[in-house]
Amino acid sequence: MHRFAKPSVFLKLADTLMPWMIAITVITGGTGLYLGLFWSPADYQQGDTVRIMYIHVPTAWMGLFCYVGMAICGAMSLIWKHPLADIAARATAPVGAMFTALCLITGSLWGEPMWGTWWVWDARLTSMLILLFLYLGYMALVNAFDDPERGSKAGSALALVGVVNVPIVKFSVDWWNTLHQPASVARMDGPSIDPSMLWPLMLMAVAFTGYYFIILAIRVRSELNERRIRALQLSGLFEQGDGTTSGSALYDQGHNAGAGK
Amino acid sequence: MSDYFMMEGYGLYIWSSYAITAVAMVFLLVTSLRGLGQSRIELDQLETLLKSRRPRRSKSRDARP
Amino acid sequence: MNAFMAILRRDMRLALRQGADSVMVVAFFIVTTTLFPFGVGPEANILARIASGVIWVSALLAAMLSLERVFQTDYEDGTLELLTLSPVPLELVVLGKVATHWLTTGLPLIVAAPLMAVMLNMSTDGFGVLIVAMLIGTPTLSLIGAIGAALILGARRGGVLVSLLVLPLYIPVLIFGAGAVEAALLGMPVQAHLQIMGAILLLSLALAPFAAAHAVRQAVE
Amino acid sequence: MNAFMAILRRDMRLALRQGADSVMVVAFFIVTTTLFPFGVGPEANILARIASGVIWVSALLAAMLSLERVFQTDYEDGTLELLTLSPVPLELVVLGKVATHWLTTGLPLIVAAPLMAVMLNMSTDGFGVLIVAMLIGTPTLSLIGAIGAALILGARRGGVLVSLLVLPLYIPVLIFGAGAVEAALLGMPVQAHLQIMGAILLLSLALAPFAAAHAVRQAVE
Amino acid sequence: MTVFTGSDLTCRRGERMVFARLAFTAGPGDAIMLRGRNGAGKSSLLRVMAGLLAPLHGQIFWQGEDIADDMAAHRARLQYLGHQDAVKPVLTVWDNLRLWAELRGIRDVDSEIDRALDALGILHLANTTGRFLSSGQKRRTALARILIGPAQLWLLDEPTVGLDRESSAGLAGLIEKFRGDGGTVIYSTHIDLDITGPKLLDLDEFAIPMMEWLAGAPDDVVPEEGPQAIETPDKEGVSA
Amino acid sequence: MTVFTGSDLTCRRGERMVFARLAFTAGPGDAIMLRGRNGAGKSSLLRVMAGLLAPLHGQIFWQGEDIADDMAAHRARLQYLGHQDAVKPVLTVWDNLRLWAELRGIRDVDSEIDRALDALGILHLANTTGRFLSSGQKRRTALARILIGPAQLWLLDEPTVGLDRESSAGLAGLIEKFRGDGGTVIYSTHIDLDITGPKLLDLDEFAIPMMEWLAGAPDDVVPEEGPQAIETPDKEGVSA
Ligand code: HEM
Ligand SMILES: Nc1ncnc2c1ncn2[C@@H]1O[C@H](COP(=O)(O)OP(=O)(O)OP(=O)(O)O)[C@@H](O)[C@H]1O
Ligand SMILES: Nc1ncnc2c1ncn2[C@@H]1O[C@H](COP(=O)(O)OP(=O)(O)OP(=O)(O)O)[C@@H](O)[C@H]1O
Ligand SMILES: [Mg+2]
Ligand SMILES: [Mg+2]
Repeated sequence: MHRFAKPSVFLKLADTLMPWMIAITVITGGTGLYLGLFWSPADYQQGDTVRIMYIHVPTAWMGLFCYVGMAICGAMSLIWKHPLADIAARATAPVGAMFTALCLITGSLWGEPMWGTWWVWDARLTSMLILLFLYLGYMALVNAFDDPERGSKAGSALALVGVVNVPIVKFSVDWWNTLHQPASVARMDGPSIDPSMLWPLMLMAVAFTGYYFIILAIRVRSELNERRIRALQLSGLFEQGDGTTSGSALYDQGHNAGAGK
Repeated sequence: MSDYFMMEGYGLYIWSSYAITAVAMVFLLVTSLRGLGQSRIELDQLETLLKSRRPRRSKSRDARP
Repeated sequence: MNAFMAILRRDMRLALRQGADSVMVVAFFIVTTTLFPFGVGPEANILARIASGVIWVSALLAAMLSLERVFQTDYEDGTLELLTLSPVPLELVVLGKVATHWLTTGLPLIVAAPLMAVMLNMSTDGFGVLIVAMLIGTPTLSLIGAIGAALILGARRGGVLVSLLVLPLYIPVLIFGAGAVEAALLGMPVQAHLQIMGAILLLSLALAPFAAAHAVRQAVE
Repeated sequence: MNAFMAILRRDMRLALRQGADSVMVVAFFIVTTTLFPFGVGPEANILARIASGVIWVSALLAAMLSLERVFQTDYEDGTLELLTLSPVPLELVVLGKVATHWLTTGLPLIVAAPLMAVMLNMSTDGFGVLIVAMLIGTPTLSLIGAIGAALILGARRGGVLVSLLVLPLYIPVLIFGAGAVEAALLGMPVQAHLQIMGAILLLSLALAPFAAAHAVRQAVE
Repeated sequence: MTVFTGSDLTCRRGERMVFARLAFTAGPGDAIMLRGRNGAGKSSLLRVMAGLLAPLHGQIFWQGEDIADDMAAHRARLQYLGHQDAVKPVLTVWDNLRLWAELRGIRDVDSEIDRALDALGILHLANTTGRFLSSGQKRRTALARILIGPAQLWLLDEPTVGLDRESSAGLAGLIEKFRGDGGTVIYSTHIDLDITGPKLLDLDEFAIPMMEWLAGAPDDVVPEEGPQAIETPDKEGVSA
Repeated sequence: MTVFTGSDLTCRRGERMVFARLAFTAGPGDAIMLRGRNGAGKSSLLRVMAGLLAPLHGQIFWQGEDIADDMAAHRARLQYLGHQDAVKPVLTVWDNLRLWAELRGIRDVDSEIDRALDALGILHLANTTGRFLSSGQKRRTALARILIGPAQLWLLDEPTVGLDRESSAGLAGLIEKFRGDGGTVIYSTHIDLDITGPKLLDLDEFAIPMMEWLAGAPDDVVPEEGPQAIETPDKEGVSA
């Protein structure tokens, strides 16, 4: 496990997979958009607004998926103590937060014409809002430390703890006395969804997943770069601009001990 | 055609949700790529500096007891 | 167990010596609750309607506000690393600190809550359930809060950060706590609410000491 | 004036560098506001009724939470005593810090408030007045808060203490701020409310810098 | 006889390599004195020895057993004194020590604490509140803590800071007594402490030329295997 | 010629009398070195001289004028260095100094800061963030601050803390230069700094035997006139 997750191995793997991921994302995204916007029919009850579903639902799924991914990374960091797991969790958070926010926004944009209101305190909606808060808390925690490694470790622990909340909030739908989802949603929940709608939905979901992995690869790579840059800068080797060094400056340089304390 | 874009009067909702999603995704992609590019440039600079410094440094290190 | 009592005893002594710790938490609770009649207006029926929610939210905020120092001072003066190095399991130490937090925060809040309920015109039917719900709910707040307090050790701006981490995790307690009181006021059965709160308490009792101890170990590295 | 700008510039740079300072305040504001629907229940009309009060109380709490560090970090690392020793009047320095607090706290809250108003089902009639009232009210919060923040320098457990000192002083702002929005929602004139808020602002603008500077001088002794 | 050994120890803090390939051995009655510039890694090494900090690479053994395998046993046998005194300002000296006595499961807490206070010459301060202690008195309270309960290993990080000449000599006496009873002491200090024949361990020798580490492992930003590419010869450290 | 004098100074901190009946005089070009045990009151005296702390009793004069009468003028003429460095971890060295230059109304901020940094040998660190400075580098940043803007009086509280030998010598040179330009320097230190002919002021001599003070004035816990009951002879301190 350790050996496999070595940064260099990961980077090589990411390099070989990258073109494929881009291809899949572009193709599925393009077809999904075409099918969703032109090919699929308007819903007989919701009319054309149903087209919002092709992004609303995949973003919702991605928001949940990314959080679970983060928690899995947290567990891996806890069990195997591998720094790459922390970095991956750290790179996942902004993507997940973005998808969660997009789900909330598109949901609101769908809610206004369908329910006549931007927002209701319905269990499903609020659970999504809490998920966004969990993401924001994670990102705030990770960035609150001077030592980024320590931030990532604390973040992984939080992600793991926070995942307990996800099912709890989701099940609260049964106990929380609430206005329930209007029938228009419940109707769609059934397995009776038409293939003409299912196809673009699935294609968009695949495209979003591909997008997530692309961003993940990019961000992990730049985080690894950042770490090496920090190590180089902390070495104190590059502090003076030109070659003229005073004696004391020379003493400071190049030693691991220069900057601390 | 414009009927199509009107989407039975719901065009504004539909198109703005698509647009917001597209903008957000492109924004995240661009900032991630830019971060990667910048880190690469900076790393390259430091790396070349490191190479150029190396011989001189090890000499001065030897000079010290 | 001996270690647990030792920590509890010392921390309680510290809290009492450090002067009016729980008094301040209660005062914050009262002041926050009192803000609502000013903000919402004095209509008795509106206040009564929102009373249980306001009391729970204020209790959450008050418990949260005192979280920061569960580990912080011990972290800053080096006690925490010595506790990590002591032969007793760190989980027990954490549990001792959680117990102190509850005794100095949760318990006083429970005492003050009925007073605020009267001020907010809550019907007396709900009082019993309010107290029982808080008895089950506030230990959960302390337990979950300890995780947050341990995670922010060494972070910049711990105070605001801990609220961001902990408040979302508090929401289930809030929902069922306020729900139980609401149900009691409407004359409906409250059993289910309280049982779920009990389940959450047991879950956090099982998880929180380990999670917090893990975070503490990371912090003293 | 030069000194004021120097302080403002440095503190803003500090706040921005220190990472997402105002983001956190806004997050706290949003999370706190969100707690109420959980506590009170989701009925739209109840929420709409208490919306302005909840928003104001949350804004008060958010502003207060970030108060502690207006002077605290400068006090702890010795900057504050050097500022006291610098040739510019300390009152100007205090004013610079108040301005920074407002820019990093009050202003972001004003931006976030309408969002929360939407989520709490407040009628859009009140939005304009809400923003105007917050524009007048939040600087007052920063000014009054600075006195509290200066008074608690060096005290243990600043966080809870500052809330106790400051929240009662915030109540007038709360009453008239929430009152103005309420009035606007009922279609009544809001002039009077806003004028009183303006008067409070001017009064605290005249008094707060001197009071806070005095407290700072005592603290660095 | 050696009971406490470490081999091939490499330590990284933050992004910074502190020391590499460090080895040490100590037996009962031995004292090791850590030396080095500020930031050379003395405190880091002591923390590694205490098990507070996991080394990036290398192991530490107590009687042939890796301490990481049984941390509880290691903790029970060691007493650690850090840079910080951990004296609570609102508790009396006596109350401050009581927690540590209770956590070590001492039966006769009272007499044990009194004995420790007496050894440090601060018995008269037993009922003084921490806030009113001078820095030297605080340090002595912290030192009293390590006398409470049985121990086989003392890890002392600059124990003499803040002590006046007399108390320094007293501390040296305590250390000698502990060594006489078969204890092992490892301490760091900038000034000389009057200890007979300590082994010297100069942390500066194990400093990693950052330069070469960085040049040697360009891809290994998060090195798993330690900095293999370093050309510094394997240092032997002190040996019994 | 003497410009800076103090007479009959008594200082109380908290419930504790720190020193009493202290007097000093200094002229342009003079240096006074404060000595004494930890807690003898060196820092307290420097704070009294800076006007941060009001003495319980006694006055301080600058050219015959009580400094308490015109604090603004006193502040404009002095530069103070405390125990703390006041270096913000998130700002660069340059940005850290900029505030102080701006507050002193320096016109050419850039060159003034560069000059100060150069004098301390940390010009190459100008763009380094405070967090990554070693303690010595932090101290030098704090010392650079006192070079910014004109001043007539330097009050330095243990300026050599954290400085290596070389930088200490450099600091001594800066102090000599300042004295040569007619400045007055008052500093406290535990180690010797290479200053030519400083006057010595030993704070231990002015310490109040707490016992006697309490015994002598049983109900005068806040003495108005200073501790009259003490039998220590009236010390003269240093005189020009
Ligand atoms: C801000 C408002 C909204 C939020 C936060 C939201 C959230 C969510 C979430 C989290 C899911 C995924 C649930 C799962 O996979 O278990 C979902 C699915 C869905 N939402 Fe929304 N939603 C919102 C508004 C709406 C509106 C207004 C409609 C339509 C009237 C709608 C229709 C749907 C549909 C049809 C699904 C797919 C259900 C399925 O078959 O799994 N949503 N939404
Ligand atoms: N928590 C930390 N995170 C990152 N780096 C650290 C941390 N603590 C110390 N360092 C760095 O590790 C190096 C070694 O520090 P350490 O405290 O071990 O030095 P030391 O030899 O004890 O110095 P001193 O004599 O000043 O006590 C220093 O360069 C320091 O900057
Ligand atoms: N803020 C304070 N409140 C009360 N007492 C104080 C305060 N600061 C210092 N003291 C006390 O005043 C006395 C003198 O302290 P001061 O800091 O002046 O000593 P010092 O000579 O500078 O010592 P050091 O060499 O340790 O710096 C000490 O006994 C100390 O306990
Ligand atoms: Mg050290
Ligand atoms: Mg001093």
